[in-house]
Parts: sequence; structure tokens; C-alpha cells
Amino acid sequence: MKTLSDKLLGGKQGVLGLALLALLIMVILPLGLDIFRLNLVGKYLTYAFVALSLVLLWGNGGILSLGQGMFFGLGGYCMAMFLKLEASDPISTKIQTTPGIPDFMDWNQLTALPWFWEPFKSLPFTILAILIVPTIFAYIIGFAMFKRRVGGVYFAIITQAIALILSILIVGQQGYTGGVNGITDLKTMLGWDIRTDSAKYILYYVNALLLFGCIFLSRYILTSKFGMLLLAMRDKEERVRFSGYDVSDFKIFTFCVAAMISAIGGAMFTLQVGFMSPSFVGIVPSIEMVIFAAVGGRMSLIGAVYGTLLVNYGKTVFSETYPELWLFLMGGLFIAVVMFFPDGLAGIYQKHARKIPFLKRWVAEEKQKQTDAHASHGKVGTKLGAEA
Amino acid sequence: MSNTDFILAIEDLTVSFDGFKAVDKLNLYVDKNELRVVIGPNGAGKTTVLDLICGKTKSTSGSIKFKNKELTKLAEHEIVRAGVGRKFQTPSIYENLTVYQNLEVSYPRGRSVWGSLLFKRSDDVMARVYKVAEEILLKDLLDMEAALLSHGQKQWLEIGMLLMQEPELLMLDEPVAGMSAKERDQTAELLNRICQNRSVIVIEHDMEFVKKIAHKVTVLHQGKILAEGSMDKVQADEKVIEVYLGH
Amino acid sequence: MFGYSMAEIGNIMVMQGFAGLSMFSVLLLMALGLAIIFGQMGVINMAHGEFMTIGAYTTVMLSKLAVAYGFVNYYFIFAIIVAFVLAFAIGYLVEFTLIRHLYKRPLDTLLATWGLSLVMQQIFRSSFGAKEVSAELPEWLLGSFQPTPDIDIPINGVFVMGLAAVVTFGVFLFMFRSQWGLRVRATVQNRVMAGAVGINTKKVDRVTFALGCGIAGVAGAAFTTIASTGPTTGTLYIVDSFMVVVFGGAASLFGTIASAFGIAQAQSILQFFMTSSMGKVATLLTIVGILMMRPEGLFASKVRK
Amino acid sequence: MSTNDRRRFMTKVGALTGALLAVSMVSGMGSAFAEDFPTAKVNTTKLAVTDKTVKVGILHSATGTMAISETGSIQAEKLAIAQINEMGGVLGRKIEIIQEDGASDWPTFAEKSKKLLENDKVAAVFGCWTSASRKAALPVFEKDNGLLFYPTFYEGLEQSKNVFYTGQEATQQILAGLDWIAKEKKAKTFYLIGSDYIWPRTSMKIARKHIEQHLGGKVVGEEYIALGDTQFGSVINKIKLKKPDVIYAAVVGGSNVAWFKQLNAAGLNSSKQTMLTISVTEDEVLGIGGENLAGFYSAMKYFQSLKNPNNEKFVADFKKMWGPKAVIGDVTQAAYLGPWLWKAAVERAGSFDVDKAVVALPGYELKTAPEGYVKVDPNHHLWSKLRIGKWRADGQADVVYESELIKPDPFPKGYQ
Repeated sequence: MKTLSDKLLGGKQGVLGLALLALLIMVILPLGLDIFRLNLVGKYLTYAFVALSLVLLWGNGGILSLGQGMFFGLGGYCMAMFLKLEASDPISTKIQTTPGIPDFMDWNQLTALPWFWEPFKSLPFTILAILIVPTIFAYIIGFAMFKRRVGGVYFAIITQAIALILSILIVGQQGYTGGVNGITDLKTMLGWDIRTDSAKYILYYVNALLLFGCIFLSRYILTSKFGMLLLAMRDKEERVRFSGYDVSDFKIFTFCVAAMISAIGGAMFTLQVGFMSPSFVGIVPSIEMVIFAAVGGRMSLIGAVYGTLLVNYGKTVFSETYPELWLFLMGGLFIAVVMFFPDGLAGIYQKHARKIPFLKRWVAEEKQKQTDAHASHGKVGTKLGAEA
Repeated sequence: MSNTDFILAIEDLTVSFDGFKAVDKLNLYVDKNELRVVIGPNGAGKTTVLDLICGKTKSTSGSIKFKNKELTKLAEHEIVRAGVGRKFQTPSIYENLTVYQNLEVSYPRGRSVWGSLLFKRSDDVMARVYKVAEEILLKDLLDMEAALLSHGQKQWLEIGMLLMQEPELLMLDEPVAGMSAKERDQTAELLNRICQNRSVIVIEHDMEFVKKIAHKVTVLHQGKILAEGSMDKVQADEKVIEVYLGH
Repeated sequence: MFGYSMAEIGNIMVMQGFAGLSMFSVLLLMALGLAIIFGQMGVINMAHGEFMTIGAYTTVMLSKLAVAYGFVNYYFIFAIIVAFVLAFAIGYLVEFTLIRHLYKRPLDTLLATWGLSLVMQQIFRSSFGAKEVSAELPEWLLGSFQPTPDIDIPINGVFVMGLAAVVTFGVFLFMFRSQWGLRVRATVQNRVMAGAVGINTKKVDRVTFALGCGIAGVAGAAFTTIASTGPTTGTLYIVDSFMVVVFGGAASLFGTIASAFGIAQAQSILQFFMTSSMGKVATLLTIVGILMMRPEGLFASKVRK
Repeated sequence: MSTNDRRRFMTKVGALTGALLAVSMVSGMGSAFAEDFPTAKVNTTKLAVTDKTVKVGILHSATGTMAISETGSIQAEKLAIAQINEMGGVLGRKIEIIQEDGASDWPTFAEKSKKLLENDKVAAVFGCWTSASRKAALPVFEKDNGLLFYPTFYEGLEQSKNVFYTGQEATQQILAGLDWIAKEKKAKTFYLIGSDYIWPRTSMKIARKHIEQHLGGKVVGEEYIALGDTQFGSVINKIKLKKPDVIYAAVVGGSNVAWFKQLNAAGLNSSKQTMLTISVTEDEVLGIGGENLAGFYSAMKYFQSLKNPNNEKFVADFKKMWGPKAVIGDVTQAAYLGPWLWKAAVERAGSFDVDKAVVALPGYELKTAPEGYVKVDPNHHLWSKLRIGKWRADGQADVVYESELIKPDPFPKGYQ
């Protein structure tokens, strides 16, 4: 029987994986890197939220969304709206025609703050909005699509189209959104300067903790009956339906959770990088984030984090030395992962690392325990069966 | 129609695909605890009838009543929850899950999103899994990944998954296809056992097997009922012989 | 009306109707190849736009040759054929090395072909440079045709329209009147059965995929008359192409034609009355809205599963 | 920059030596010797300055959609730096370039700016092209107290201590051009069309106010095209219906080519329609094709065909380094000014420290600029002239008008 802690940690193997990841993120990287590089890692880790959401949605649920960038963007924009309002106090914007509103609104001849910006003056509202707005958006899309059993490639294409629409809208309505420039020049949160080195360290750790929180949440979902059903649905949707489950409800829920996790990543991105732009909302980043998950192993939560770090590290290194080579590499990565390593890093680990004797023994012990449990219950079952 | 004692009452059921009537004004009644076998040549509409009952296909007109409850307007999962179970022609099991998990997933508790998130593997669930596993002869293979089972065992596993749901009406589409002679006998026994307290509809081609299990046989042809009655009676029917043999 | 004479409004309506038709032929050319690949084979080819770019660069390169050797007036037809052959050949190769391993994993095909599109873009950039280039057009493709002094019908638009008609007719003949088409349709409907009656289904797949790519090449060649060519030109077209195919109902050629027509007219009219960006947003929103209500597309037939 | 480019670049530098020694681009200062300026004194802020070298950054898109436009700027900046090094460098120190790729992605610009300033400690950065990339990088420059030379003509509404803007701000490019076309073509009605982002929108806002308030004209239509859109049929029909005297255009990127091609195909060539654009330079003409553009006007501060000794030499040097087919647009020339202005700033200040260089530069006059004479205003923009070029079919422009020197005014009163 699984206890709650087992569910969150995923057994011995899970504990080991989590501990290694925590060691890397919480200790090794902060000690080994200067604040500039660490801030970069922090930025990558915000993408890991999206990769994580795709492991839930795509790896386990078989639902490929090519629009996760939308939710990342929505979360990021909610945060950015709050920070921008704080940066646009009447004194620092006194040069404008209308002081007290964000600079890009002034350039676009707006003379008052639009109504939907007003509530973003409050931090509690903003935090709520980061979590709720993308979720509602996902719910609407999910409800419309899954209730009508749109799935597979159709879902992928339609989410892509919605991402495109949203990015055209953001660019087109620049008086309200900052347009193609995005919302820039964010400085403080409740008076706390987010650009200082100490702030960056704090934000890095907040981000890391939230990431682990999301890993725990995802793991809980995946190890519950819900997770088993998700896998079952991916492979035999019809069977699940004819076992009395409303398949669409499960898909909508997964899509919403994935949206919320992505949005948290987006909000943390804004805080750590200091701006948000529509270039995250469109198609290209949405697909790139799928590859992060694929490289890590589409079924593995921890793999998603490693995949994100690895691909982005590669991107930074190569774009500094061989920018041309990078696109070849990225393209090749897509092809190679799909053709040769469909289970990504996690798959390679399963295949090889498990052969290390110490690990093997440790994991085998636990497996034996499980089997024993079944065997003993089997006897009980036999007895019951005989009685019936 | 007024209420009846039938567990299943199908009346004037019609479905057409682009003008082609796969099922045409069909009337079919199944008693409580009856094991009914539906036979008929290819394309007779047998599988379509099952699809219509379980909601996979929506009817063009007519009514399907299960325990006097109209099914035609319900969604698939609602029909299942009302007490109808359906096994597909090719075994439809979760290959990546173990036999135990396959059965557990089918246990009728925690069927809502939140229910499944909070679902606990309690003793009564386990007991039920073991009981069904024994019934379907898989109790020694609980930890095996379902993909590794033999074809016949997969068929049983799917029947077992349906039994987990405790359905009042069980519909099986060619349950012994691909089974060895011994497995067929075991399956026949299994079916005879499980129809003690529920009704079962079986689609089958293997006449030997049909003889072993059928209480009553319905012959479908071109979406209509050609004959109905005991196996002996149906086998002697001129029209049935013509459909099967004459061309 | 609004201070314009009836004649003026009439002229604009004629030209506006033509603008819609012209956009229709562009969308149709983009989507036809995809309709074959996606509709018939269920393969998502995200590199479809790059196959168009192959056709476009072929035309640009040939136009340079043509300028150098003085046969600018004739090369264009030749260029279209070369574009087809080249895109067909590369498509054939791609199917052989990549796509055929992934038929059972449509979502993975999507990712692999996206990767392919990145690689192709970088190949274009490395070989032709990052700058956008234009083909030197023959005299007879330039300017406009004037039925009355106040009506201008762009000749390149007429050309693209004619080409779209020819290609559509060709695809129709191929699919419904040729032995090959019969094999393709048989394979789509029942792969095992088709194999059993002696159809080489693998070869059918390869040719079908390559044909779709070849048509993309033709589309790319045609677009050099309207716009320029750069390494990332293909990405501009890919979402529109998919929208047309999905909206029409994936398996139906007729649906593709109808949906290209509908989308083109809607967008061209909306862009006349709204701003250009908002016209596009409104069109896409409508498509997505309709698809949510009718996910199988406009012209999918009801089949017995 | 590809390794190929780099190799070519190195060989070209050698070839340039002779020609360059004869030139002293910077006025008054001449070349300095490093011994006269001890490192500890000229660098008090831990920049990457040694006794022999000083590091600077070049940050443009070498890949992605913007590579098309930014390549010219990279080339010009490298040319200027090579020439300065030939003359003995800055304060006796050779300039070393660290080039980063912004990859046409705004966040990447911010990331790379951070790398250049915090990791590499460069003394100055020449870079950014789009406003979006500048806006993304700006907070980094302000926080790390970096120094950016930004080459593109842009919408204005910005002035930062850490940035010098070597292109024109919107009023410099727009007002004089509109005045000229209104007078020259007796234009009363205008149709404004641009790509859908901040620069065209802000430019059109200024243009509209100028047309309505100062020229007594009328704007009969205003239209924005989604970036990358290539279908102009409906827009062209709208224009035909309105029959404006002048189309005032700021369409960019791939859309630009489609716009001109379709305009011509629809019969609106320069014999029937006057158009003034603020988004076509020699770089864009390559893609658009001279025949589609012939007879239309561009308003820029620089054209490759400018007749003056500075420019003739600049064009020759540029082609020597980057090949005879290279063309030079407005932004390329503005990018070329960046390294020269930075050199002047450092030498006037006698220090690489950003705080000192920044105050030293305003008031400086660069008489050797290819565009002629420019002066640095206290608001960090340049005084410059506006020129109207009429395009020829061969892809060059005839300069038909040249304004007086215009004071930069990034926050124009009455135009906001």
C-alpha cells in the first residue's frame, strides 16, 4: 500500500532522483556559478515548468499541446502587469502626457488605465490571476475540444492556431499589451528591487522551491488512480470510457493543471528576467518547450528538468561560438529524440544506469517487497474466492 | 412502451450510415439472468447493435431501454454506470499496466476526477481484484504486464475488467476468438458461471461454443432479426440455413 | 454611397472579388500538397513550408541563370517543373529516411518534421544567405490587365489562379482517374487488404508523400511572383495551410478546395472592412470556433467505424 | 559571424592597411600611446581593459528573421573597428571584438547584454536593431551601467544615460520629408500604412499630427499589417477607393517585398501613385527588386549614392572588406558611426569609464561621417540632415532633396 510520502517521492528510486536533482539545483549550481550564470539557470528552470506540464499532458496523457507557450505567457503577463504598474508611478512617469500609466500606453495615446489593468495594482489579486486566468483559459479550450473528442494531431494544430491568434492579438493591441516590445523595464515588487544580486539569489531559490512543489504535485497526480487512468486513456481511450469514466473530464483537468504549472513558470520568468514579451506566446517557443520534455524523457518528471537544462545549456554554449551550428543541432535533436531515443534521457538512464550494482540491488529490494505484498494478499484473495 | 420485466428492451431501432441501414427497425428483448447469443453472417449488424446499446454509435431512431431506462440519449460512461458492460472484438486492455492495475482501474469507485485523485487502495478493493483474478484464471499473473499475456488470457482479462464493474448486462463481442480448444472450454464454464446473477449477450461465430452456452439464440441478417429461439430451433430454420449456406 | 459613385464601388467590388479569388488560389496551392499528405496518409508534415521554399529558391536560382543567358521570358514554366521534380525527389528521400519509421506515431512525426524544418531553414541560410531574394520575373508576368480603364487585374494573380486550377485538376486526375490514384486510395482505406492484393503499399506511401512535397514545390515557385524568398519564408505559410486542410475535413479534396475558398473570401472581405491584423484574427477565430463545434471539419463524411 | 566570414574579414583587414594609414578619421586627437594613459587611471570600473587591448561587444542577430537586416550593421561596425585599430586603437589600445548573436529573439538580447557587461566587462556595446531588442536590453545596460550605441532610426520617446542613438529619431525622419512632399507634389490627402508594431505606429501618429495640424492635409486611411503578412489585395483596393495623393509607408520585412510587388501588379506604379516610405533602404531594395520600386521616394538621412569625399571613401572601403556586391543602407552607415563616436568619447574623457565617457561625448562634432557632418546632442541623439531619395531601377537612389541640419527631439511637444 502506498502512503502519501511514497506517492510524492515515488519510492526509493524516486527519492534518489529527487535528491540528486535537489543537490544539483539547490547546492552545486549556486556554489559553482557566478550570479550571472545562476540567473540564466534560473531562467531555464522557468521553462522546466512548461516541460513538466508537458510530461503530464503529453507523456502521460497523450495530449500534445503546441500552445503551452500561451499559458507561460499569460502567467508572465499577469506578473508583468503588476510590476509595470508599480514601475509607472506618477513621479517616475512625469515626463508623459498622462503620468501614472505605463509608458507604452502613453505612447499609444491612452489617457487612462484600462479597466482590466486596475486590479493588477494588488499583489494578492495578481498571484491569484497568475494561477486562475490561464486555468480558466485552458478550461474553455479543453471543454470545447475534449467534450467533442478532438484529440491527437487535431488538438495539436488547433492549440497552435490559438497560440498564433493570441500572439497576433498581443502584438496588435499594443496600447493595452505593449505590443511586440512586450512589457519591459520592470524594477521593483512592493518596493523590493528585483534586479539586485541578492534579489536574484532569493528569486532563484523561490523558483527552485516552486519547481519542486510542482514536481510533487505532478507526482502525486501520476501515482494516484488518476495517473493510472491517464496512461490507460492514452493507450485505450475507448476502454476507459466503457469502464464508466468521463474521459473528457480527466483530459480537461490535466490540461488545466498543465496550464497552471506553465503559468507559474511564466510568472517566475518575468520576476527573474525583468520583462515579458509576446515572443513566448507564439508557436516556436511552444514547440521548443516540447523538445525539452522529449529530451528529458516524455514520461519522466525529473527528466523534464534535466532535459530543459541540457538543451538550454547547449543553446547558450553553441550560440556563443557557432550560432549557425545551433539550428542544425536543435533540428537534429528533434529528429534523433523521436527516431532513436523516444524515452529521452530518462530512457537511457533506465537502460544503463540501472546496471550499476549498488543501484540495482537497492531498487530490486524494493521490488521484491512489492511482490511479496501481492503474494500474501493473493492468499487472502484465494481464501475469499473460495468462500464466495 | 410501458415498463416491462425485461432487462433490455430494444424497439424499432434503426441506424443508417449515409443512407445504408446497418440496423433496420430492430426489436430485441433480453430477460434477466439470460445468456443470449447473437449470430449472423458478416455485415449482419451484430457489432453495430452492441455499439448502439453501449452508446458508441448513436441511433437514427428507435429506443433502447435498460431496466426501463432509456439509453439512447445517454453518454457512454453514463450507460456503463447504469450497469452495462461491453467487451470489444479485439481484446482491449491496458498493455502497459499490470494485470492487477488493469483490474483495479476498472473498479467502480473514484470515477470522477477528484474521486480518482483521492482514491485509496483499500482492502476491499484488493479483495475484489483477487477474487476476480481467480475467476478469470489469472491470479498468479497479477504482477505481469498485460502486454505479455497470451491472446486468450487477454480476452479473459477484459472479461475480468468488466466483472469488476458488477454490470447487470454484459455484452461480449466474440470472446473466444483466437483461443485454443481448452481455453474455449474454460471460457464456456466462466460464462455459465457469471450469468448466474446477470444477463449476458454474446456475439459468436463458433457454433460448438454457442451450443455450450446459449440459452436463446438470435439470428441477425441485414440489420433485421431473421430468427430467434433455442439453438436447435434456429438451426432447423429454413431461412437461416439459406442465409448461411445458399447464395 | 459614402461619397463614392456607383461606378467606383462597382470597380472596387470587381477588384475585391479578384483579390479574394487570388488569395483563394494561394491558399489552395499551399494546402493541396498538405491535403494529400495529411488527408490521405495522416502524416503531419511541419516541414511543408520548407518544401515550398525549395521551390521558391529553385525559381530564384533559375531566374539568375535566365538573366545571365537571356531567356528570362521562357524560364518560368521550366522553373515550375524543376521545382516540382526537386521537391518531389527530396520528399521521396525524406519519406525513406524519416517518415516511414513513424507512421504509427503521428505526434512524433510532427516533432521530427519540425526538426527537419529547422535543419532545412539553416541549410537555406547557409547556402543562399540570410537576405530575402526575389526572382527576376518575365515580362509577361508583370503589370496588370485592364478590361476598363479603372479596373486593374494583376497578371501575376491570374497566373497563380491558372496554376492552381491546373494543379488541382492534375491532382484530381491522379487521385481519381489513374491506376496510381486507385492504389493510393486503396492503401488509405485498407492497408492490409491493399497489400494482400499485390499493391506495394510502401511504395505508394513514398510516392504519395513525395507528390505532396512536389506540389509544395510548385506552390513555392508560384509564390515568387507575389512575395520574396528567404530562409524562413516557409514558416509564414504553415499554420494557414494546416488550417485550410483541417477546416475542410482532412480526408476530402473537395473539402480542401471549399475551405480555401471560404477562408480566402472571409479574410479578404474582413481585411477590407477591418484593419488587416484584426481581419486575420477574426478569420482564424472563426475557423477555430467552427472547428470546435464541428471537429471533423466541414466536409468529412459520416463513416461506420 | 561564420568562420568563413571571419577568415574573409581577417584577410581583408590586411589589404586595408595602406589605404587607412592615410586617413585620420577622428578630428584633432590623432593617435595616442598607451603609455600616456596608464590602465589604472583610464579604467577605474574593472572593465576589460589591459595595457594593450580593450574589449567591446557587438550584439546583433546573426540568425533568425532579423539577420537579413542586421548583417549590414555588423559589417559596418567591424569595418570601423578595423580602421580604428589600423590607426593605433583607442587610447593606444587595440580593440578586441566579442560578438554575440541575439538570434532575432528579444529575451536573448537581454541575456547576451548581461553576458557582455557582467561576464566579459566590455567597455562598450554596438548593437540591437529592432526597438523590441533595445527595450529588452535597456534595463540591463542601465543596471550594469553599460554603454550602448544603437544604430537604427526609431520611434524616439526614449533617452537613456547609457545609450547613444546614432540613427534618427522619428521627428527627424518624418517632419521634413512630409513638408517636402506636401510642397513638391501639392499633396493634400495621405494614406498611412505600416507594419503592426511600435515604430510604424508611433511614426504614423507623428505623421498624422503633422499632416493635420501643420500641412492642412487630410489622412484618408491608416492601416497596419501583421508582421510577415504577404496578402495585400484588400488593402490595395481600399487605397484605390480612397485615391490618396500620397501613400506614406512603413512596411518592414518580408511583407515589404510583397507590398511593392502587389502594388505594381495592381497597376499602382510610380507613374500613377506617389509614395514616400520611411522603411526602404538599399538593403531592402535587394529583395524588393529595383523595377518594383523605381520612381518611389524614401526619406532617410543616408543613401549610398551620396556625393561627398567621406562617403566615397566609406563605400570603397566597405566594398573592399565585404565584397563588391555589398550595399549600404541608412542603418549600416549609422552603425559605422558607433565605434568612431565611442573612440571620440573615450579620448575626450581620457578614460574608458562609462560615466566619464558619457558626459564627454555630447557636443562632439564628427566631420568625417559618410553622411556628412553630425553633432552629438545632450539628449544623446545626433543632429543630422534628412534626404529624400528617388529610387532607380538599378537599386540606387537619386537624392532629390536635402534638409538643413535637424536637432533631434525624442520627446516632441505636440506630437504625443
